[in-house]
Amino acid sequence: MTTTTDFLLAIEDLTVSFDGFKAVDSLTMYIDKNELRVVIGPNGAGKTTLLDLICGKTKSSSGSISFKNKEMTKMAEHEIVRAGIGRKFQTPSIYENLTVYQNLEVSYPEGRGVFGSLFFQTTDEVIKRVNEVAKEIQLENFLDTEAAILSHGQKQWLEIGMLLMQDPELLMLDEPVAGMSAKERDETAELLNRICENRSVIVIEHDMEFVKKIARKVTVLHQGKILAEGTMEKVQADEKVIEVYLGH
Amino acid sequence: MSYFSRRKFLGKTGALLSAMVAAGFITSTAMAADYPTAEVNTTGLAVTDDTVTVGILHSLTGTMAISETGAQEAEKLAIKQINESGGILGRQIKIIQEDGASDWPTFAEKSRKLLRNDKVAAVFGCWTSASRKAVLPIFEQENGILYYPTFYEGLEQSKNVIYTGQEATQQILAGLDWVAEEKGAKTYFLIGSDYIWPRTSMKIARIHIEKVLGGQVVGEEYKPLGDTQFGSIINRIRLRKPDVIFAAVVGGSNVAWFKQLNAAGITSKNQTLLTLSVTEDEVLGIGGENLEGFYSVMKYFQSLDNPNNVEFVKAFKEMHGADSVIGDVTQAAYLGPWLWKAAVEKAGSFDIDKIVEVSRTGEIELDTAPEGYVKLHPNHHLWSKTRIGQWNRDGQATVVFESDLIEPNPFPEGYQ
Amino acid sequence: MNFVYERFLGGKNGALAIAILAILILVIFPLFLDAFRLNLVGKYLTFAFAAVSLVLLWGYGGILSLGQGVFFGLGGYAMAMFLKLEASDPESTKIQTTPGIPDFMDWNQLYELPWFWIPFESFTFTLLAIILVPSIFAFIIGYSMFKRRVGGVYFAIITQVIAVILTVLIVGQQGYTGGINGITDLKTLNGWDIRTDSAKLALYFINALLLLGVIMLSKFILTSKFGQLLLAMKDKEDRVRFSGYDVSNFKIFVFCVSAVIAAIGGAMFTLQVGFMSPSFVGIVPSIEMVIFAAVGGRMSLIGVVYGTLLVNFGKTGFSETFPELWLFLMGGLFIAVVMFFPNGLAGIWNKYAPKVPFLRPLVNSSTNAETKSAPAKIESESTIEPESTTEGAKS
Amino acid sequence: MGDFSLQELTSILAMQGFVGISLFSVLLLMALGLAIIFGQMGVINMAHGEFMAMGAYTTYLLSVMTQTYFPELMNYYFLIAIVASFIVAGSFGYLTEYVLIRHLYKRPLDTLLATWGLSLIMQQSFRSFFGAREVSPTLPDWLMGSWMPTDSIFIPINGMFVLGLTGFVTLGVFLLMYRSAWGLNVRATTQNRVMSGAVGINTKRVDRLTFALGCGIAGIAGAAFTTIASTGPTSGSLYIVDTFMVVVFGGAASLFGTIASAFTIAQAQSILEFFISSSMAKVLTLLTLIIILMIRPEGLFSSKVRK
Repeated sequence: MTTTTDFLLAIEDLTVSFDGFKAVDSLTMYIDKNELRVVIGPNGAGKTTLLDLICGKTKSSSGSISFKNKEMTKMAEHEIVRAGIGRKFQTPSIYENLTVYQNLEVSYPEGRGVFGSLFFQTTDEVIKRVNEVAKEIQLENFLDTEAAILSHGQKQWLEIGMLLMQDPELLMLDEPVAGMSAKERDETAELLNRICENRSVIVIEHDMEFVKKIARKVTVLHQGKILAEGTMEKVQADEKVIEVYLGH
Repeated sequence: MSYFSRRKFLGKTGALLSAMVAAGFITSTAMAADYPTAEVNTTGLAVTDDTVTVGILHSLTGTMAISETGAQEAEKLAIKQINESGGILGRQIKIIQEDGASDWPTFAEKSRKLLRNDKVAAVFGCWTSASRKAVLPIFEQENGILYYPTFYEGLEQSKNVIYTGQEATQQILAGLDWVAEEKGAKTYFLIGSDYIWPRTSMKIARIHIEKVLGGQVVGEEYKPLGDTQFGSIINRIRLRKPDVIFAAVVGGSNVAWFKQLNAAGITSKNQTLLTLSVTEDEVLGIGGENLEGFYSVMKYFQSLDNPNNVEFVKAFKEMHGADSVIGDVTQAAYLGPWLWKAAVEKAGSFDIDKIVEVSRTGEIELDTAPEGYVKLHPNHHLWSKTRIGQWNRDGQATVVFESDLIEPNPFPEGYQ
Repeated sequence: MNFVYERFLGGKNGALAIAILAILILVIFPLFLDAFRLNLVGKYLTFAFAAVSLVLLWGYGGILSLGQGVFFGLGGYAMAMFLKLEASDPESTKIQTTPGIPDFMDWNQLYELPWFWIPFESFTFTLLAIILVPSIFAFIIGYSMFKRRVGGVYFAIITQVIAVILTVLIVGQQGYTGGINGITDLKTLNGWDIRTDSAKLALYFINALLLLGVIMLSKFILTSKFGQLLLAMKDKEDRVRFSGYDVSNFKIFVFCVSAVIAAIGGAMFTLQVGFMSPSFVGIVPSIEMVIFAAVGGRMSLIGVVYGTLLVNFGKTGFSETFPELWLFLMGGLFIAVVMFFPNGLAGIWNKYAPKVPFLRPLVNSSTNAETKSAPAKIESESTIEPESTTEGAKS
Repeated sequence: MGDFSLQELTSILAMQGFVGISLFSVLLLMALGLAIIFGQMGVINMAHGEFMAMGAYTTYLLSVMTQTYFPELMNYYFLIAIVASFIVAGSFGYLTEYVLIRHLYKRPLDTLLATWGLSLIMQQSFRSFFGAREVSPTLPDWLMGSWMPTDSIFIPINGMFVLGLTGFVTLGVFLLMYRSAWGLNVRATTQNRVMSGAVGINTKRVDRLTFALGCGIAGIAGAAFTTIASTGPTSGSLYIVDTFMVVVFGGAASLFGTIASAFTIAQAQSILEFFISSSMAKVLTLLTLIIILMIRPEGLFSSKVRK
């Protein structure tokens, strides 16, 4: 049923309803390779639900999600991840009682089966990769720190780092700068611009200043539907968008 | 009964015991001198020149504490009385009490401790078949002797156990004969808790009803232990309309069974019911009003009118409180220490093998038992009478039938 | 060798802790306890298997099973069935209607051995059954629960209900199982009389060595990436899932391993105590096993062995002197551990031993140094409630 | 067999129907308190059975006192006993929440263990103060016997009484939870604890009172069950597993779910029991429940809520 496309991710006619309420309603959206897409929209627009649907946390009622021309809607979460989709949650979701090093090591995409994990060995390659990623997220000096005592911003980065360990082709970030200081925001924007060079990234964000820093193409969601799509300037000029979201 | 009164009691008897030992010192040494320790104890039991140690092993905690309380109280009374009358071979009896905690492995553990570490000369204890089965290999291995008080399913005869309660045929057959004859019963409904004793008892009952009495079993039901819903079974009873309900329900289920039976309108006015599992102890929980007019078949009832029993009841109430009651097992437990005393004195020794030897002669007897004259059969069970009591509202039974002495037959031919 | 040292013993500290435990149970107890007490300790150590299994499952996996007695019982019953058949030779059962079958079958009008008993005439089959039956059973339960993401309180209650079902079944089908009395009067193992003092001594050592082996195996599991993932799951299950791991497989595996460990304990129990009964299958023994683990420290493989020993010595000691007080003490102990010392003895040791100079070298060793992580906190359990219980919608 | 009339069969059928309803009322009365607590705080109270036994012992004490001091009031004491049981068990529940439960809200599994410890202590306390033997409160005459709508139908009065009481308590709980300001607070706290706190609901107080209410209802159940079953130190534990199943099967936080679940389980059990042995009926019922729960882990009667 899915049409073959060149898009990395093709979402077509996707709907999910909870007791009749359609959180995402006949949504169609395409993401290119190496694209950075920002999704904005008022509360309740269906942004997080959309990410939930893509990564398999919520099962769709109808429609299709095709990733590299492979249907994702019937796949289990871990299979979707292994196919190359990584997802960061709204609140930092890291293992508080492990060190930064362990957080990253655990995310290394080998030894993912039960027996694989039992006999998994920390090779030089693993250590090298952990150090690379730690440097990328500016936590190279915190490797032995228990994750629980990191600052909020550092936790957000650590989670992004855990995703980078898996080198996903599509990275989905749910409000990555929520609760960050201005400086941290800037650094995060740089980080995002760096990491989207060889992968696609979907970012959900509220902070318009931040969006402006990173956005190339923006999708505006409202009541589970796409309200507008295009460059930041185009979207900001859109009447409907101003009415429901930007205006007041 | 309660924690506090038991503590009080322990203190009291403690004081009593020491006073008695002091007072009886001269007579007991004089007697003990006739039986030098080296001669009466050749196997290293806990016997000194003036004391002998025994074990009491019942559940003081857990679900079985309900039933076993009376038994251990009776054993303590008997031992106290024996001590007051000069002890045994001139020696005062000392008690080591262990708690089986209603847990069979704990019984096994404690019995091993009593036999192996404490070297007790005899153990009075156990209540359920399961606990007895758990300790049996240990008594045989360590060569100890156990006086077991409960009426039980039979099918067992160990050199190391003296069974002071009735085995199944003694209790059941006489009861069924009576109900067939007196009530003209033809159809029977059997109901019990789901474990070995009721099942074995009902097996014997069924064979007796069908083969000997020419009656018919119209239903046989077992309820899981602890189950409290009897509505469905009561309806099935209504459907089958038996002349007699023959019941062996135990524990908490027993209370629910009689309460719900009564509420469903099945009372002694319209139904004959004979039970194997209600003694005066159970009546406390069930309530006399729910039992009124129904029959129990037992070898002993507290209301037995004979001088031995009157004295026993008086002594028991003095020791354990005026409102305590005495059931069949309590009385059987009371016999334990006395039977042991008789055997030891006849053997002139505390050695287990010698006690077993004289027990096998069939000549150990008691004239003073509250239930009346009893005699130990070579198969380690007691000859005893079987009685049928009809319950009154006040929780006491009126004995309406008494058999002759019945021979114990733990492996009944034709009933297996 | 280094691999073994690091992974099975847990490095220097871990090796030291295991060595101390080994000396205690292999040398000190046998030297200083009489045969009766040593046999008791042997019995306690069989419960320690169940406690160790709960460290994996509950301490690390965050999955509370209130039905560990089921597996203890399955192992115990498998062994008991073999021993009972050996004890029921036609010669010693000749007074029965049908000689050659276990006595309780004869009492229940069975005239031949039921089909599922027949394989237990083989010792090899029995040993296999002790491992396989519990793991298959655990697999079925685990698969159907964890694939549906049932966890937390729900899982605890369902395992408890399974314990009830099995108990009712064993008690109700007494012709096949021995009913409430259990399977008793076990005598020999392949002709070797297990009731003698020398046999009991030998069994004690076999049991102790097996326990140490199981602890080392568990250590291997916990020091692996698998162990780290368990901790990670307990903390943030979704993160693990969205890092590409099939979370349910890990849970099923750890549940099966814990089932087998408990079953080995059960089999050793039967051998040392000489019988098996449904009173080890039900709710109460299952929860007691949790108590042992909680008191010892749910995160410490070594700690729970001490916890098991302590609680059981307490139980025996107290019930010899103050039987009534025992339940008060046990209940109170349990509440206290849960409220004030969630890491149990191991946690207390961790906290106070550093203050005593000569104990300092030992600290960390006998505690939760299973993974390379800092002592894991007892977080709010990763209660994977069924979906509907998570309220509120995010969009 | 075979020699009974159609009328008798109908009567049996009617009475068997009542057996199911009666079991339903017993299960529901036990489960209500547990469900309220579980729904509100996600806590399974393992000592629930002991709170029930506390109600039963309160009834027993009142029965003894009435018989000793006011024998002429024997007909009425039972009604007072129900209220007293509620108050005694409820107050103790309040205390328990204060001393024990509130420290453990973030650790539901630990609450399960702590309340198990509490149940051990409570059982032993009963044994120490009331003795190990079972006790039986003397029931007023009007609770004895059965009602006969026809010659051959006997409906136990105590069964009807428990049924009526269950209906009354259920209605009370419904009104309290769904029609009172306090119930609104409770439901708000269940939905969103942080937000409720922010809008001025004293969530701690709500928790404490909910726990007390749940325990109090267990006390009422205890009083009611003295009419049909035994009162002993371990009586409470006889019901506990069935009660858990009702609550889990019914799904959390739903009064209707609890009612429907109790009804289903009771009917299944009593119908099966009429045809096969009680042990097997129990095994089959529990097994079926577990299998259904595997297929629908959120409980049979809870509606799907979006996540």
